Amino acid sequence: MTPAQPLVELRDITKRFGDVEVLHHVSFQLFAGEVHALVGENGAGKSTLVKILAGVYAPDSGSILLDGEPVILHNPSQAQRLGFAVIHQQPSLFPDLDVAENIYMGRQPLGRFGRVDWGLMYRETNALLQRLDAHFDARTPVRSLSIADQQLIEIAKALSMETRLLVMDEPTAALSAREVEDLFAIVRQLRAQGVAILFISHRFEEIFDIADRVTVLRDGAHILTKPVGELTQAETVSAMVGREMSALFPKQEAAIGSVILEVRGLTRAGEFRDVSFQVRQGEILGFAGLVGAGRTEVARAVFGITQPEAGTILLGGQEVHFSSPTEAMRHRIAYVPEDRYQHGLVREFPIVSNVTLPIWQSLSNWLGIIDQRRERAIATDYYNRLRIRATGIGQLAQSLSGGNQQKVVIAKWLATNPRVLILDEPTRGIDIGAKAEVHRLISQLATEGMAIIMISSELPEVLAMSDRILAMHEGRVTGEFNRNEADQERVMFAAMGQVTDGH
Amino acid sequence: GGTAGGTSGGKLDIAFLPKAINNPYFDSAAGGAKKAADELKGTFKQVGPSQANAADQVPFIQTLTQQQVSAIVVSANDPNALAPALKQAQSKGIKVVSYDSDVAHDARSIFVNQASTEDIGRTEVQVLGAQLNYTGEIAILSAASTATNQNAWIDYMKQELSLPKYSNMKLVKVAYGNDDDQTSYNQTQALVQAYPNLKGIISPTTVGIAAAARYLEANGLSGKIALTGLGTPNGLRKYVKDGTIKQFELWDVGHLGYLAYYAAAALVQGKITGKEGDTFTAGTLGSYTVGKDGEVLLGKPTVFDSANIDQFNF
Amino acid sequence: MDTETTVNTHVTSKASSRGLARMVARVGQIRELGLLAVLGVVVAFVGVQEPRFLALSNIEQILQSIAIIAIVAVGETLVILSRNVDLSVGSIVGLSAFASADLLKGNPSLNLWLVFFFGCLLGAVLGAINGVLISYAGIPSIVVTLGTLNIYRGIDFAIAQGSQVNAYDVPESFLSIAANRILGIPLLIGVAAVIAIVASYLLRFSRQGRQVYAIGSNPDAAEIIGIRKARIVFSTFLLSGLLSGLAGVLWASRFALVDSHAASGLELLVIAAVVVGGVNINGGTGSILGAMLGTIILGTIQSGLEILRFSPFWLQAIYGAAILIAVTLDAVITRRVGRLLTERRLR
Amino acid sequence: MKIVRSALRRLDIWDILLVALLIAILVMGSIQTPYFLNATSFSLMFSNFSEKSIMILAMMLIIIVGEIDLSVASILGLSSAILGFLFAAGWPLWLAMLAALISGGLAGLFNGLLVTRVGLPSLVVTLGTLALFRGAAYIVLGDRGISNYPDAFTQFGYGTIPGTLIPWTFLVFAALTAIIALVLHGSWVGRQLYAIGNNREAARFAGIPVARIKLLLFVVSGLVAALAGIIFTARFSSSRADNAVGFELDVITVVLLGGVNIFGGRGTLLGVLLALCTVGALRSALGLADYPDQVQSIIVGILLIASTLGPNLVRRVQDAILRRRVAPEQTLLQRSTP
Ligand SMILES: Nc1ncnc2c1ncn2[C@@H]1O[C@H](COP(=O)(O)OP(=O)(O)OP(=O)(O)O)[C@@H](O)[C@H]1O
Ligand SMILES: Nc1ncnc2c1ncn2[C@@H]1O[C@H](COP(=O)(O)OP(=O)(O)OP(=O)(O)O)[C@@H](O)[C@H]1O
Ligand SMILES: [Mg+2]
Ligand SMILES: [Mg+2]
Repeated sequence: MTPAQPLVELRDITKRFGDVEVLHHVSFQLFAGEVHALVGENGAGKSTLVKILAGVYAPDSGSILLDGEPVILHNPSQAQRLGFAVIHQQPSLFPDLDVAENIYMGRQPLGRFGRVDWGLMYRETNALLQRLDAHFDARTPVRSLSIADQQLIEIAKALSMETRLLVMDEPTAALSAREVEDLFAIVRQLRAQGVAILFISHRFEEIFDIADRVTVLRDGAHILTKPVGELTQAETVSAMVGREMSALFPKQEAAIGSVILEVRGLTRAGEFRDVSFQVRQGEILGFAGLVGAGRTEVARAVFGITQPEAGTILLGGQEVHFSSPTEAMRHRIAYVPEDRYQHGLVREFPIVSNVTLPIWQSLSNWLGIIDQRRERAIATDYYNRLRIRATGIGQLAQSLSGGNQQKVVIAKWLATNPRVLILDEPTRGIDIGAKAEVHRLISQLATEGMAIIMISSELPEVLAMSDRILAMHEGRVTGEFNRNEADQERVMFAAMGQVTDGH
Repeated sequence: GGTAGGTSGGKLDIAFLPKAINNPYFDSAAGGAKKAADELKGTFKQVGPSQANAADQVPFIQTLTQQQVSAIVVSANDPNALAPALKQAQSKGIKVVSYDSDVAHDARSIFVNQASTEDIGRTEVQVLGAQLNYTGEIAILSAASTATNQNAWIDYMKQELSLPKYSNMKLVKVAYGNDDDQTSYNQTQALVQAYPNLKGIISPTTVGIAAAARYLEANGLSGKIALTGLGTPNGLRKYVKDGTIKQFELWDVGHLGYLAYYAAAALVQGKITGKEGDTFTAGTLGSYTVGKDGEVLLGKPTVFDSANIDQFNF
Repeated sequence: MDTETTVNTHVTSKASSRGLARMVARVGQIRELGLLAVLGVVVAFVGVQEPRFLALSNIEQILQSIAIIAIVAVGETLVILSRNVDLSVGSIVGLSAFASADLLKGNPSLNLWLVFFFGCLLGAVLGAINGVLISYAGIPSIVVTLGTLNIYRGIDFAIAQGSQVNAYDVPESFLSIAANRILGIPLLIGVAAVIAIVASYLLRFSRQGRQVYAIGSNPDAAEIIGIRKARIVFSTFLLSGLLSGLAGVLWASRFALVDSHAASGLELLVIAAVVVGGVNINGGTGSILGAMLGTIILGTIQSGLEILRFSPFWLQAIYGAAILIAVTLDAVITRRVGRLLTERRLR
Repeated sequence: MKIVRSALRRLDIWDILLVALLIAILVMGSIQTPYFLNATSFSLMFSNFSEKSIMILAMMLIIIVGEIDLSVASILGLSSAILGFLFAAGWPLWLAMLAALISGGLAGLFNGLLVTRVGLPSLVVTLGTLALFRGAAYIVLGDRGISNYPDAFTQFGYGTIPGTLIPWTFLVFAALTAIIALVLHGSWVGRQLYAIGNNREAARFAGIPVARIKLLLFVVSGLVAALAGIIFTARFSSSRADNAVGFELDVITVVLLGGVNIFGGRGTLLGVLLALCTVGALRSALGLADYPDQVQSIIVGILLIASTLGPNLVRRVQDAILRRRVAPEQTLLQRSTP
């Protein structure tokens, strides 16, 4: 099935950032008409490799061969001209512009006198969007689209080019199961047309579903490349982490106590309506739903970022109103946001200040001077407990890999010693090892008596971790299930909008 | 003030501090002062801020004080703001003379006045009145609304206008062009638009009158709206020749600088103290007497018109 | 001051219909309609009390008085759209005005085209200096242009040395340029209009023009997809300088009296006009048409206040209030529309 | 002591360059003119920066949280006008001063509300209030100038502490500096300011009351500007509507020169103080050597550009030699620029 000549070959690619070498002599080949999965832990160097293929970074040594000829990618447009289409981990879109322009920016079709042919651009875009089964049209401003829709635009962008190599860096992280299916249909189509596809994901179901071959990176080094048929999930995992991995979701049973947080009839126009639920001490309440179901919005309202228009929030039986996160925190509620880059981290601060960010005041004496020794002790404690991988607590947050960033964000909230912890997509974009650690942590916290709300779009995760599951669809609660009565099908059914009576 | 004995060993190290440097008006005055310095074998220098601003003048006074110049000749952007700094200079034995725009009386020994304030204010109105047959609406285009000189002149203009012979003339507005060409130009335009019956404009500032003349000329209003005020012959030559302006006034600015230098020199050399009745000779200009409040008057301003304008070049 | 770049997803559209999307797409145009409405209100308000305000000659006068600002505002719009700011335009106008008038004073027989060429070239060079420091040395534009605001004005002072150029010093033909008419339209207005139309066209129909919006909307993404950000940002500063240089020559011709203070403080007027015109100070949204309307609105308010004979001491305060009201209204309306869309989403 | 040590640790490239520059100016100045290197000269040097120096401190805080206040000079003018108006109307001086301070605080509150409640960019808001507050000063005073303040008041503005050459106004500056040093570099409040400047949303999500802090800073900026207005009035014994026009650019220039990042999140008090000394010494030295104003403004403009360019260049050279870690944007920049 694979032709002798690789379409693209990476030879001995090495990349350093300052004195840290993040890729060491990485070599592997990509063939036309194959889907090649690239896996590895957070910080393994996957995105760095992608950026090298995209012409964003230049390798420090090594070469890239296209059809056997070495090519030097000076800049992104050159990579595009060679037929390399890249979907980056962070969507690189222009919120103020419409969909068509986002797809064709810099390559707009020109009419007479070199003038941008808007009509043609809109027609082509609409054709593309139709092919992707999108529900928005070419003139929609990107600002008004959800993250999933934005990902769709990135895909449309790749499809709009003369693509020989399609590189997708975690394209499914923000997609629902159905959207992933749509995407894979397109990927298969492209494969059939002879496009080489480099696919990055932390989800094994997806990898084993779509990939032909798998390459594993660990700490910047190439570990193996094998056809998917010759690998088991366990083998892949141990290649990634360098050791055997045990159970993925080590949920411990916790003693469930009295109701801490209760929400009654919470409503915010345009976001969610009539949402009611309770969380008890030691309980993990899972929020299932498709992306865009409004779970984040509920969490934001509970945390005081936005204010509900109707309904009440009760904490330990007392009605509370939060006009800001500060007040919610005073009642020992914590919220780990889904967008850690925007909402979770102060990127130019070191890990230590990020971890202690919400508790500075309590670390200070009467003059307001922070006790730096205690601060470091606390940060170091979480650094070790969460197994954050970095050069030390002094490393700047911006230079951490995605998974480690997420751990720092979680550490920050644990440092506030919350009673109620809301986790929004806590394992999105996190590698398998880190994920297991986060799960272990969550269930340990529950045994310590914390009430936990876990929002996740990964159904297996919700099913495995939760004591109780709430399904939401388009801003409404469409089902509630106990741990023993929940199964994939029933929860999915509810999340798709079929109201079921869980009890 | 100014009686403290000092280092007046005959050394003439006199510095001029105008409202702002890079201003043609003050550069003309500096020309006259330089001439006086040559005649007296003294030194002359001119320093100052680039924006006409009292706060920016103070550091220069302090610098000059530290440099121990023998006299400071200053044109004040604000009469009171400079007083503390000037008094300090005086206490170090430095003589202070004001010219063009006065400072608080106790902060200087002598004020060399270009022309009597009352005289300027009243003659402007008289000139315009004669051109308009004493009838019609008029406006004033001034410099900044806080400009000391202009406000003093405008006061006298209003007094003059209150005389019975001006009963058919009406001052409709005082506009402020901030001594900025664009603002003055736009303000002239605004005056013309807001007051369709406007017959005359007085602009007692060199930038203002030039901008007003430019507007009237460019919009075909020459001869329809009379314009007079204070301006430099070079700045207005074109407009006098094309009839936009019939007459305007100005003192000989070079003479002003010349006289101010001589007055400062006389103070430094101990020839006068600045009290009323002191007399001194100012080179080619002849002899001058210190008047009330230490004021020395340069003389009558020159009236320029098409007949004489080509005799002047400043 | 805002450096965030990630796509902000306030408004969602899981259940959006095509009509709704269309409506969102029209928001851009609604902005300009809103500006037109504001302009209409101002004109009507003043016109009712003082019908002379509506006379053609008066309107022409107003347009003339803002034409130079409008030309500079076109350049400033390009710069602001790319999420930068040019504070040095006033100094460039001043330096170009003095230098070209002085050149003509020294060589009265010089071809006038050459004088304009000289002014534009000078402006372009000054703008290019800004552009190099911003694009290729990586210094924030507000820092660079605050610096060159001082430097260019200092050079202006240094070469002027207190002299000024008077009407008498330059040929009549130069002075009459600003007052000339072509096809019945005053030249100044014509030039400003042509520049605005050309710039609008390029912003809408050239790839580079679209890339200006892309850079302002998300500079990092622009770089990742291979837009030559440095080159385009450089070009906007070059153009801003060039237009300021041209404006300087026109300034000299219109006011006929140039000293080293000419056009000082102009940058604030220009930025105010652009911002009132709905151009987002953080880049990415806005149009030349909007900026021109903003310029016209501020000019009209100013002129209206004058013609209604307001005390000069009230002018500045009202002017400031007008700027604040305009931008507040714009923000409130934009937010309302956004909110309306979210509410439509679910029900 | 701890603060001093941590401040010293914070010394970055630009701070070191500023120190070098300052020393160079002091040496050059004393060679060029004999009047430069003495106590009187330093006393006057500060005196001339009486108002700007305190406005610089407040502006630094505002810029660190990623905002800007262009209206400070207009607030100064407005408070000076109100002080003059009320004093001329027969109010006791202390009451008039109080009213001036309050007016400054209210003006700052107005800015702050428009920024935090309406959500407008501060650059735009304060551009508008730059005109509005100055206009208000004209409404209050018109073409009048109020002078003849009591001598003691003028003495406070212009005089020095008896027996020393220390201006009274220096005490105000020193007190404010001490407070800000403690707050900004020692306390959790200061850390919050940096957090806001670096990532406003993350700060808000972490429970930092971003809007309230910003509002407070604008009020502080207004109050400090009003205090500067009182000092200005005292120093020049004069209230006029056009007092201190254009100061805002000088104030911002010094703050940026001190290495404070215009986009917020970075900058130290030490850097700003060094910049203040440098600009003060430079102006004084050039003035005493009779260099005209325009030379000073050209040099300050060049320094401003150098304040970012210098460290950028030094860092690039360092990187090339040491291959030390770089920020992601810079990697891209390095590559995309030949
Ligand atoms: N611009 C940069 N400057 C310094 N270090 C960087 C930079 N970009 C990435 N790194 C470091 O390089 C390593 C690899 O990062 P990369 O983003 O490639 O990881 P990844 O495999 O994509 O991880 P994830 O699965 O979390 O996305 C990480 O340790 C990261 O901290
Ligand atoms: N950070 C944000 N700021 C503003 N709006 C947001 C943000 N995050 C999400 N939204 C908007 O709210 C809508 C619903 O939120 P979201 O898609 O996050 O739903 P959700 O149910 O929380 O799904 P998930 O958590 O799986 O992403 C989104 O489509 C988006 O438009
Ligand atoms: Mg990655
Ligand atoms: Mg969500």
